[in-house]
Amino acid sequence: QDAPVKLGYVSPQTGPLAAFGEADKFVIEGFLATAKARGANYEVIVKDSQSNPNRAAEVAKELIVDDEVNLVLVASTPETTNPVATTCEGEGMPCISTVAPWQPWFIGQQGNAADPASWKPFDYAYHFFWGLEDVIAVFTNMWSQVETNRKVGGLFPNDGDGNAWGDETVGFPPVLEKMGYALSDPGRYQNMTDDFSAQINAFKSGQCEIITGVVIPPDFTTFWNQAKQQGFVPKVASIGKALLFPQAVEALGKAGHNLSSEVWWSPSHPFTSSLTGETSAQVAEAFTKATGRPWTQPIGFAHALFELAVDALSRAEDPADGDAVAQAIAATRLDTLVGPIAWDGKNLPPFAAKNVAKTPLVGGQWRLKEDGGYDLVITDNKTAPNIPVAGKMEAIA
Amino acid sequence: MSIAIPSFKVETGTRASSFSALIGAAVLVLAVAVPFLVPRGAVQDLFFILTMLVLAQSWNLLAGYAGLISVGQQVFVGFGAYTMFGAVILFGIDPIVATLIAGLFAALLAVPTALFTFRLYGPYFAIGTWVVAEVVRLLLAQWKALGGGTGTSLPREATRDMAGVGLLRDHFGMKAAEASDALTYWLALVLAAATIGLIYRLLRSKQGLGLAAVRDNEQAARAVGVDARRMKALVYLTTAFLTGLAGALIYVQKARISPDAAFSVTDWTAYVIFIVVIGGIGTIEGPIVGVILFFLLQNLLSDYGSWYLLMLGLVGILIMLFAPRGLWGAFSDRTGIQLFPVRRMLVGDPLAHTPKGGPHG
Amino acid sequence: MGFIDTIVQGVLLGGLYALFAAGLSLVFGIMRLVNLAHGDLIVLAAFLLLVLVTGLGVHPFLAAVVAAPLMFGAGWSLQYVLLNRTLGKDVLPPLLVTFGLSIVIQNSLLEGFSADSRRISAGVLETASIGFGPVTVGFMPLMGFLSAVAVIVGLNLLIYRSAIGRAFRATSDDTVTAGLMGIRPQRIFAMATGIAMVVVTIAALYLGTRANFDPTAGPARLIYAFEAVIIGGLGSLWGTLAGGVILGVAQSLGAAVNPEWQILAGHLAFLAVLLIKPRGLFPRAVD
Amino acid sequence: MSLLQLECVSKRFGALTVADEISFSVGEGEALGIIGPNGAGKSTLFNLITGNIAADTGTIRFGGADLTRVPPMARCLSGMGRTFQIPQPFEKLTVFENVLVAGSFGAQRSESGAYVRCAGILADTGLLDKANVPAGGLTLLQRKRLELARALATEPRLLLLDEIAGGLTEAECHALVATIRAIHAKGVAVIWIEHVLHALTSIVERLLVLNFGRVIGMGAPADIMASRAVREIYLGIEV
Amino acid sequence: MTALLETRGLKAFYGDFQALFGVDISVAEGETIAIIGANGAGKTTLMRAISGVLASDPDAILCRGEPIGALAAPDVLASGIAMVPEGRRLFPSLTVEENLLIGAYSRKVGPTWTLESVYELFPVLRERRSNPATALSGGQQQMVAIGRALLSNPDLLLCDEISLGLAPVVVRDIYAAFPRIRASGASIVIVEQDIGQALKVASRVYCMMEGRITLCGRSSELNRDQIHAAYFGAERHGLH
Ligand SMILES: Nc1ncnc2c1ncn2[C@@H]1O[C@H](COP(=O)(O)OP(=O)(O)OP(=O)(O)O)[C@@H](O)[C@H]1O
Ligand SMILES: Nc1ncnc2c1ncn2[C@@H]1O[C@H](COP(=O)(O)OP(=O)(O)OP(=O)(O)O)[C@@H](O)[C@H]1O
Ligand SMILES: CC(C)C[C@H](N)C(=O)O
Ligand SMILES: [Mg+2]
Ligand SMILES: [Mg+2]
Repeated sequence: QDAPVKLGYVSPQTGPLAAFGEADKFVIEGFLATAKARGANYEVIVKDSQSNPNRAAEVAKELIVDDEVNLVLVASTPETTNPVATTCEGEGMPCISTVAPWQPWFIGQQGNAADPASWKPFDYAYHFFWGLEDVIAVFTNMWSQVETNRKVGGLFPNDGDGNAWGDETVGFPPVLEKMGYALSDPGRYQNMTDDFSAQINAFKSGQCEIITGVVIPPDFTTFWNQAKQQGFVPKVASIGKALLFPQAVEALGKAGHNLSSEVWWSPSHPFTSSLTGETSAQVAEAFTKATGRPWTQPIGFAHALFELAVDALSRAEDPADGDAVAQAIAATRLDTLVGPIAWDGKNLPPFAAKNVAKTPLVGGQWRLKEDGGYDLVITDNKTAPNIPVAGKMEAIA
Repeated sequence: MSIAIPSFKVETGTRASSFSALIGAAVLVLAVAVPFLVPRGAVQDLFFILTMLVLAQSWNLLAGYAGLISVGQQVFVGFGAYTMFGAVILFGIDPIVATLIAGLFAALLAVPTALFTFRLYGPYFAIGTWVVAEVVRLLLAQWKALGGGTGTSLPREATRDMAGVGLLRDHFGMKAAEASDALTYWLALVLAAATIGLIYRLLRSKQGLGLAAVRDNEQAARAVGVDARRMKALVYLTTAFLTGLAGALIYVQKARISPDAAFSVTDWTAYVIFIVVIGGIGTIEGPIVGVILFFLLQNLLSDYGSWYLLMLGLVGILIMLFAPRGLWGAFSDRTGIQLFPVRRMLVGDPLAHTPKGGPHG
Repeated sequence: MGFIDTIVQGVLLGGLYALFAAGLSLVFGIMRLVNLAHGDLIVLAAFLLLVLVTGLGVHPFLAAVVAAPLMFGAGWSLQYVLLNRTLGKDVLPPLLVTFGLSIVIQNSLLEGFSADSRRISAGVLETASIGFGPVTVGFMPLMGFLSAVAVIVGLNLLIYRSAIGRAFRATSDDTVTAGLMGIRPQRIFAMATGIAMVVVTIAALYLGTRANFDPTAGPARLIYAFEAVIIGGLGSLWGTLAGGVILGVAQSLGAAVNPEWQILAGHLAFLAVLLIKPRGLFPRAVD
Repeated sequence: MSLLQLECVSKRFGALTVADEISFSVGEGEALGIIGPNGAGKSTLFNLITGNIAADTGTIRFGGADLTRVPPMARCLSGMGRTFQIPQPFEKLTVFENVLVAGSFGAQRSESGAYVRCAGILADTGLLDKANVPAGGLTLLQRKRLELARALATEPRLLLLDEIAGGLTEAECHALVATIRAIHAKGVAVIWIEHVLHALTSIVERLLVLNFGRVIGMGAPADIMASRAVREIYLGIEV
Repeated sequence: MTALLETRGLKAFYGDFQALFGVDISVAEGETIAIIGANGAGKTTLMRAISGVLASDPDAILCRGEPIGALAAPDVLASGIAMVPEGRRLFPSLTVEENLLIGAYSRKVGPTWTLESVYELFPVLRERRSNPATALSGGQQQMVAIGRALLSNPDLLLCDEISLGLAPVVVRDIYAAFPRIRASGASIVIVEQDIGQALKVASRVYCMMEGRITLCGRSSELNRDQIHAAYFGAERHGLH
């Protein structure tokens, strides 16, 4: 028997971003079972970034130097994907990355983010996800369904996502301005902060009826509770990252009703797995059955990572040769659980064309169920009409 | 009244020390050859040991010899590292040159921080240094060109084209990543050897004698004409320089920086204190013993994740309770062996006996 | 109005910091012990509360009542068995031992609870608020501030009006002579740490209900606690409250300018105070 | 011209006045003794002179220069050598190194340039056989000798001695007096606080009596010892 | 009858340094004795060893025949031996009254001495009761130190150099309180530099030199030459 093909997998399984890694075990076990059934010998070495970028870089190095993996897979937030991708790039190790908007991923890895002339493409690091242009479109489409004064409060932390989303040139501010929204952005705050009074104050005095931003899950709970305490209730709150997960919304009790979020994968996404042939709905159902928990968005993307890995490694001339594997990745044309993926530069500026592939994005709203649980209802699909909507936007009571 | 002064001379060496000089030279030669002998993972481990040793020797100089207990040394690690990143990314300077610049900048930073912290004593000093480090961390977290709060990575070309990497690649057929590991390792080796040499020289000089006096009893030292303030400032600047160099070098190898990591009080000060105190504060041997123990513990237990750190904490507590002068201190007290003697022995005719001496400090 | 609101929120935040700091101040004041594990002990108490709240299903306030004696016992034993052995002329042993303790607590919590961030749910109180004219004040933050004042008043009464308080101060002045007066310093110290842990439990209650915490959240609290203690002057409890409030107000003023300045502003206020008064606002005569 | 001159020097610790408008002067090469009850402020007066404690008011001149605000280190370099009543050795350094610190820094010499003198001083003070022992291991008497040795090593013009003769045997006391006399004979001025009066009076030319921080008597030893105040306050002898 | 306090071959060390070389003393119930000796003779060391501050052999110190040498200071106090330490050692952060009350922290039953009776003994303290202890004059501080020890209702009061640094008239005031203390039933050991004073209040005197007892006798039977010899060694000069 041949030596197994080794895949390294890095994600935040504990720490403030732990919700992103919740489905990893399920996905990986499923993958290994499928691979075995197909007679392929794969080994997955899983590393936990603990939601810490430095630890992410460390474990990536371990995967490369000590475990000598063939390919590194990494998911969930620039805090995890960037250090891992950069390490792989430096070590000449192919890497597929996902679940981070492509701007913070690509630009965030450039030595000098402020100078586009200096940006360089990567030889080994490949990424698939949507971009800020998509989430901005989704959010504003959702907002336009609700009657508001078009005054928006922004919550952007001093991290990879926050700096990109709040960026004066590539982020929300220029687009919102062009579309006639007034953005009040008090400035970048530290993650895991104890106190959002300053932001709440600023939003109050800016008479904001819409709140947006990209907040780590624990921080949004703190913000939302303090906002209630201080008597601030907007009509719409569309928040990236924090509102992806049912637990985070449930933690708010009834106060989670009608909060809105971007949706990058759901059981109603009309795609099937190239590995197992399952539909999105089937995968989500299997997850709930196996774990007893509601489906979450990262399931689809974690699954797609392994689809891509198998596809690329099987096409590579020599799975042990980094350059060959990288070449195979670049040539990918695969229909995955999250949609068709090809690094062909479609809908992307030239500088990112080589390393980024885009997937579709829609918007949704959390609706309180009778039993106290929440449903994520897709409320806007202008950006991807092939994904069906299930309701209309409602204002927060 | 004057008694005839006997013929005598002053010696600082011991038999153990000349023996250890030999061993030291042998170890050094062996260490130089390491990148050709062991796998990359081991080279990286040794790099880690050597840089931690530099940090530990510096902190030991500060706390063990000048009595300045700082919990803010991470400021020099972080500032040095950020200086290096800035020089490489924004000015395209070679990382090795940038490392030297980083050392100088760290020493420069020590001037304003000393002006402030030297007004404080005891716990005020300790906490003051920590807060200063936090301030610098938060300021650098605003530096968007270097990634702000998330941090950034060294461009791949920077380490790949570092002076010497090409040479290693061409002559020894190393891969670029391997070559840059070897290179940073050698630099760390040079830095560690130079740090120990420098500190040893300082301690054997008149200034070192004055420093020991200040540490033992500042009031009495001032009363016999030692300029305690100048002495401490000198040490503070020196350690800032060495710490900054080590910090920059560590981050050349890590190739990725963020404010939280570069200014981590745990990684760059607490572990360093741990190393020094466990090994034996106030001796040159102590940090060496400490760093080796630290590394062994890490390697033995690193597969156990947080258990490893838990054990580390327990070992620290136990050693402090049962061998408060550290492992080397306990060993040296018992055997009288010193590898780096700094004691001035008055020897000569009327002084035929050589009393047993504890380690210096 | 915005300005007043900022100040009010800052003062309330300061109350939380004063709670973090009060136990540290007590322990330092009585035995010159710089406890680097203080922040981790707060987090430990928060996890204890979390376990009680989720395990017994009780309200956090009730959980705190249950946790307080447990924490007292833990503090008492910790001091009696471990920390007492490190006290002396040399400042390094307690520093290193409490640092070791901090690592042990953090990593035990990591093993037991993983790195996930947690929160103690206070039910409807969490979002309850009270209006004072133009400013709306959260119920929990207000309770936190009032608890801080109550803790400081209580500790002051204990220290300045009771026999055990006299023994605390006497032991703090001179352990040998205190021994001659029939006081057992070891027990007095254990008692002090026990009481500090009760304060820690109260601090944990408000930490855990206000925002999120995880096993490594301790050191960040520790630095605020230290700053509050040192701004006020080592050993002065009212000074500690003042220090906490200065820190809280500085942070919220800084945040009002730009959230990037929130924490920085607190540190800068600390440095400014020390620049003017190197021994804090209310230093005591002998240290 | 006087070597050391104090004018109206006062110092209070809270409510306690430990130096109350003290004025006196010591000439070049003179020897002055200071006596007084415990807690009278004798050691404090030394600390004021050497700068370890800052005076509240008054001026201190040494060799013509005003040193009132000058730090201890500079006062040492300008020629003041002192012993501490409670010996303050550098405990982790050897006896020889202790003296060497003073001999190189205080006397502003290179380290090796101070070797010979320092060894000589050790011989003079009877510490030569302890030269290589860490000072922390010395007995109290030896520590007191080390204080003297260290003060001498700074090559002072004015030597300030605080209770160095207590607890010596007769023979040791004689030897000590001889040593101090020899130093004095070389032109070094001496101020000596001492309760062992016969030793003190065998050297000093004048005695100063302190009580409650105040100078209550100054003059020739015989006169002072005969005075009623001293007999009452200090000697505790009923008259 | 067993003595109230007895030491047998008591030795004491500071690290490697031996300060006492086999000291034997005894104090009977109700007796007042004095211990004299030059600076550094070991008087304070003896007091510290008895009161439990310095460790010694269990059997080297007996209280009513019970070995107390191994007890810690609080336990020695509990067996009825209180100390007025050399240099007063008041607690600077406590007021006068609080300093006194500290003496009663672990008092024995049967309060012979109360705050009131101490104030009666030293009326000046009542006026200064809420002052910080360190704001008092040396003599007043000494009164606080004595009062503090009395409030534990001791059977034996150890007084180390209570007249040290005090003006003679203050010393007179303090010694004037002794009869009252004796009347309360306590025995007293005083350590005193002032030989005249010592001979006046004590019925017996021990003289110490270099960690040993060199002379012991009834005050009335000792003469100055004997004492001088014991004080300084035979070949030494006395003070005049
Ligand atoms: N730093 C200080 N703070 C407060 N009080 C002090 C300080 N230093 C000394 N004192 C007090 O000042 C007084 C004088 O002390 P000093 O040591 O000068 O006496 P002395 O005359 O040398 O006595 P002795 O003969 O016992 O050595 C004493 O009451 C002492 O307690
Ligand atoms: N803490 C200590 N460490 C080391 N040696 C000490 C210590 N305290 C006292 N000694 C030594 O022990 C011996 C006896 O000292 P002790 O204080 O008992 O004398 P004393 O008779 O009370 O003298 P005094 O009249 O000065 O009070 C002296 O040689 C002294 O130097
Ligand atoms: C992982 C996240 C950074 C991805 C993106 N911010 C989102 O909200 O979906
Ligand atoms: Mg004195
Ligand atoms: Mg004494």
